[in-house]
Amino acid sequence: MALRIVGLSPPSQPPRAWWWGFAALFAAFLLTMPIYFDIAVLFSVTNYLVLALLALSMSFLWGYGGMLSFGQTAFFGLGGYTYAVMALNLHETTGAMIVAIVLPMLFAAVLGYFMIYGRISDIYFSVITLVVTLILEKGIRATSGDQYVVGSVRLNGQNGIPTTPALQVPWNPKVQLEIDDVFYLAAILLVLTYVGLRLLLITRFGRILVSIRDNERRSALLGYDTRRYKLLAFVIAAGVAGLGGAMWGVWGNFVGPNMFNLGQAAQVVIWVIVGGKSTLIGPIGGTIAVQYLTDWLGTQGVGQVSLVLGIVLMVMVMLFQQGLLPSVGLIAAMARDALSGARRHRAPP
Amino acid sequence: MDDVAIYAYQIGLSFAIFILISLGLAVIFGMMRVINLAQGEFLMLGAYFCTLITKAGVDLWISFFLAALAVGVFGMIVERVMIRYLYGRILDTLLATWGLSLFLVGGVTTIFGPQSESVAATLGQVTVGAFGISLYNLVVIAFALALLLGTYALWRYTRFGLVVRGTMQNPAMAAALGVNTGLVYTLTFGFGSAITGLAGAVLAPIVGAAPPMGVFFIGKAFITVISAGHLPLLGTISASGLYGVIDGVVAYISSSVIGEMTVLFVAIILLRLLPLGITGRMRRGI
Amino acid sequence: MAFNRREFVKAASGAIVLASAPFVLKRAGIAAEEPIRIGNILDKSGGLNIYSLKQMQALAMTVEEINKAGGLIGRPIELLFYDSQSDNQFNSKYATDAMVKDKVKVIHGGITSSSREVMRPIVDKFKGLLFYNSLYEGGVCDRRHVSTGMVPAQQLAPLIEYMVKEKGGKKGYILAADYNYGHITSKWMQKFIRDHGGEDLAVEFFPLDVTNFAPAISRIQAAKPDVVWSALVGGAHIAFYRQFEATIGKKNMMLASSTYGVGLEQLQLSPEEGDGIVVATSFIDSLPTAKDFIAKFKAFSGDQSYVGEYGEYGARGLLIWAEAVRQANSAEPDAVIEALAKGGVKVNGAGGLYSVDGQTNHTTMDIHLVVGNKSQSFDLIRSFEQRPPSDTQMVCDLNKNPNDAQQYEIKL
Amino acid sequence: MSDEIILETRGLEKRFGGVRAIADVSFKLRRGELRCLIGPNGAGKSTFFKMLTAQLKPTSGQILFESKEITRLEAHEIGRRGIGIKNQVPDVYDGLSVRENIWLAASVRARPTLARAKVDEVMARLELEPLADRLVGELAHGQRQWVEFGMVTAREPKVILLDEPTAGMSAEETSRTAALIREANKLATIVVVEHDMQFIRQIARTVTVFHQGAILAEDTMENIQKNQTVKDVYLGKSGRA
Repeated sequence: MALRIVGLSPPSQPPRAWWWGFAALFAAFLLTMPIYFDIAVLFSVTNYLVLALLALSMSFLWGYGGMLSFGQTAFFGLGGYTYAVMALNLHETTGAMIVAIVLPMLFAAVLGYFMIYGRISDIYFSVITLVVTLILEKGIRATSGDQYVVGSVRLNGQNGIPTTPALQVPWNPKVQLEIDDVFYLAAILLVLTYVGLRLLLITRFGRILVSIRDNERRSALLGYDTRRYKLLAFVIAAGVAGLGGAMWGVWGNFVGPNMFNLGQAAQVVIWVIVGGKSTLIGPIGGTIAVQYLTDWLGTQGVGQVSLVLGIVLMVMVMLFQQGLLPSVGLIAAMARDALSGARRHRAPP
Repeated sequence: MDDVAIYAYQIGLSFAIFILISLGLAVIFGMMRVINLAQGEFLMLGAYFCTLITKAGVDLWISFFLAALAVGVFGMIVERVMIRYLYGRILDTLLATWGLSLFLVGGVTTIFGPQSESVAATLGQVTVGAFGISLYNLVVIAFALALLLGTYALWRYTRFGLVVRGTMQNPAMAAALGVNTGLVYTLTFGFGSAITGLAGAVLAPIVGAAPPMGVFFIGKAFITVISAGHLPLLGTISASGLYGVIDGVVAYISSSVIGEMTVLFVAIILLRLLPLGITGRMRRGI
Repeated sequence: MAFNRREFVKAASGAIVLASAPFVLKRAGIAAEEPIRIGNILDKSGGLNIYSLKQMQALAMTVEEINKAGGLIGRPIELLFYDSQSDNQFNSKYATDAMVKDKVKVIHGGITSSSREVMRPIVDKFKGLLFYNSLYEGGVCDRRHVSTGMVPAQQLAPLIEYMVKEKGGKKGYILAADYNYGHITSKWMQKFIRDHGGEDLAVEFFPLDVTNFAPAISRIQAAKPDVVWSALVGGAHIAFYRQFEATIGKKNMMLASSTYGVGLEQLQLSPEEGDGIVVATSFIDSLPTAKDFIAKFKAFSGDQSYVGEYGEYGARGLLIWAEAVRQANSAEPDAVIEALAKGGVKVNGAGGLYSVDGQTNHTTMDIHLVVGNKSQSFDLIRSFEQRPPSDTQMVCDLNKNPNDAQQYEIKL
Repeated sequence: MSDEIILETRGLEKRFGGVRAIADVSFKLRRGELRCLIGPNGAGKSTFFKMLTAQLKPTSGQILFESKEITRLEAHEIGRRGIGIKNQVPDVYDGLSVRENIWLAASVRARPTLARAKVDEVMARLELEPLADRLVGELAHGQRQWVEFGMVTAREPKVILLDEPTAGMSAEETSRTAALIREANKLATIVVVEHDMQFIRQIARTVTVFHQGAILAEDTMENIQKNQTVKDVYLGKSGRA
């Protein structure tokens, strides 16, 4: 029997008042951070926020669309590279940012059409997306030679593009965003994406998407063209990942083939697993927690970071399958059931 | 004539490497529906055991089998401690073994350091026209074929093979017939691990042993096994054959990057056309 | 597995070295002064750590020595270590941390060109100083960046002249790692081979994860060169030397490299596989000038194995920086940069005399032509004294353009 | 009931490997009918239903719906044209609430306001209001059957296929289901697969008997009960007649 997890209502219900309060509080906390923290902290937090966009992209697709794409990094990397190449060619960043969202979506539309309309089963979907990101990685890595130029920009293979331009203010291209500006932008984008995806789930599209995750055959028999909804979800997720990639390029002034690689793809899964895929806020927390841990371990001299990450992943899968946040809710639910059960026994007949 | 021989050699070696890196994974995935992402690290462990045992003064050929045994035992421990709690949950297993993979890379780096270890198998070379061919590479091809035949024979002709196949098809029925299904799972996982360990050991004299080596192979192994479909042996042979030919020929006439990318590309097309893999439509066989 | 705990801890951690620092400092009587903070960003974990582990230890050792000897300009050095985990996103993050949060006076670090190119703009932005202690493809022109490693003109010119002229290796076949370093280095190889009347038959590039070189070796056999030139990099590519020996053999074809030994390849190959590979390097353990350093390093790290060039780079980088600080009498980046620009920063290190060229912030050094021997080490053929970074000098003049901050790709 | 044929199959056949699960079935359904399919287990009734709704592709033969061929259409296209099915095992959204389940069915075609009205109407008819916000996965088997029945009717299909709608139900629940089916029959043509003869007698006018993948007989219930061949293969064996 399905145990209802505390604080986890079915996604189709409009968010309650407390949720809006929470989202506002979250936004307020983020936006006032520059008052309390120095610029180095902001810089690392910006990285977490940008990566959280990637985690959101995956958790939306996996948690609500039921599609586990190991290759969200493909769109992340594509977004980053598109931004870098376009911005360097055009000397203008607003358009580059838009293209960096649209191009991954187009790519996802083609790839998704190929897979989803081909009725490729779940596990193969995961594998193909992984293979795609690996192909892109290999492809990009093989562009070290000086013949690989897009417009006036060398792709630079292994080395990536370390001259990725800072973002300009759209209405005044002479002003470039500094570290704290990028932080604000990332925070706003993350909150908007989070709220946007959450609200998307209560639209007709969102509710049908969730129904497909729950029972695809039933949705098809009712008359929904499930492939269309899945494809659209895939495309939206790709856009979010592309945005994340472009912002990551803005954050570090760098894009490189590592954005596509297996390790990066693994990390995304770890974030979402740790945070719990049954919510959208969980993976954001998961990203911040895991990335902070990785950063912190890197300065602690404890030895191999991968050793610790490996243990984290194994423990999460073995003991907290729902992810940390929902696990807390699950324990609360069991406690509540136990308590109410006890009360029922005590109550007079 | 030289050309024919050299093509045959390139294809043979490429095929053998595909077989070696994916057969263990195929047994584990095909029989148990467990995707072991730490398979590359099992390969790495095999290579490390081989170099360590050889350094302790044991003959290379014996150390291959000791390495296989060691990795097999390790695999059984992993099955007992971790995998068995995750049966039927294909994604969770995948994630847990991914964790194991990271853990092993970190652990081996901590213990043995980051540099690669090596073991020499200088058997010399044979000459075909203008070309020299490393004799050891021919041994590798022979090993791959032997491993295939051995696995086939074990599955097809022994009681163990029959019990395993029966258990995988219908565990409840097997249990009712008095089969200790838990033990069968452990042994099958151990067997798959041992094959992988052996593969790592056999490849060690060519590629050495280094902590990140698993990552170099896991992608290819994964793709081979997924393309294979649900019949582990027949599927692996066909997929390895296909990719071996493509990789061998393309890598020889152009470059190894193009070779690998062609393989990945063909894999995608193949899965689009045959969503259940090469053997997806076949009903019988192993 | 029985660990010697002390050795293990030392080997595993730069941070632990810091923990012992207060004691050392107190004994040296300089603990009262405000320490000079420096950062070291290297890959302790991940695939690139074969280049990093000894370097970080050598750097920590050199810091400890300077502190024991009374510190630098009367102040102790405080070393912060950051593990960039072979992933550029951490280079970016830690460089910012080091500059902004920890306010270090200099960052030593970066192994790959890409990690350097990620950190350089950050160091520029916060007006810091970056010491890049690694051999690379040359061309970086930035006064906040100091290269203490070899560039192609220093290393390849003598190596190729020797192979073509003296060993008769006219026809060359070039194999290189498929990234900037390999591409640029292979071009230099072609240029020098042609300059000396030789012929380059083919150039092939290999991604860093390629381990099966059988196709390439067959192509080499078909082309029949005299020398195979290798600019292969990383753990996977070591397989090439193994497969080359098993298939063709150095008896039948010569093998020379710009990178062999850098990742301690000779220790990972059998004696036969490493025997006879010709290399040009700025450091080997058996140099007469290296005795003292090697002994100290082995005692410090507890690791008796070959140290090699990348280990020595750690000590070299720090010593050069320390000398510049002494000449400037300040650890502030801008003062150090000014001292470097004067061109008088010279250090007698374990590989010979290092002097920083003020025009390019690259280092003039001795280059040693060496050949792999049967004891997994190198024998010295001959040394070329004080070779300047002439390739970078062709394109870069920081005295004229102090605000230049780019990497030139040298056109041939 | 009109004489118009709403659903027809011609020479429908399905093979699984070497086994013929459905062999040369030609079947006609008139608009407004309430037809029962009976037959022993393995006779091919569920397979037949699955082919009608594109859950399985026929090996050969044709399916016509309102005189148009639908053999090669996708499942959702068939759903849209107006064939609804309740599968043998409850096929619902366990992770969603009862209201959400019905809403999803109602809003396939209807506009949002109409869909909401439809949901209320269906919930009232099936007396599901008290359960509206419960997760379907939490409900008892019989309740889930009704939820699914509600879903199928909520989207107002022209033909409803019900595969064992009373399985696992008490006598009381069964007779309520029979009433619901008769009610639904006022608007739609219905085909029911059932084993419960009592139930069939309550609702059916015409009965089609499947045996070994083919149609053995088709007649009124009384005549079928008198049919000796049917008795031999089915009723006789089960002893429930």
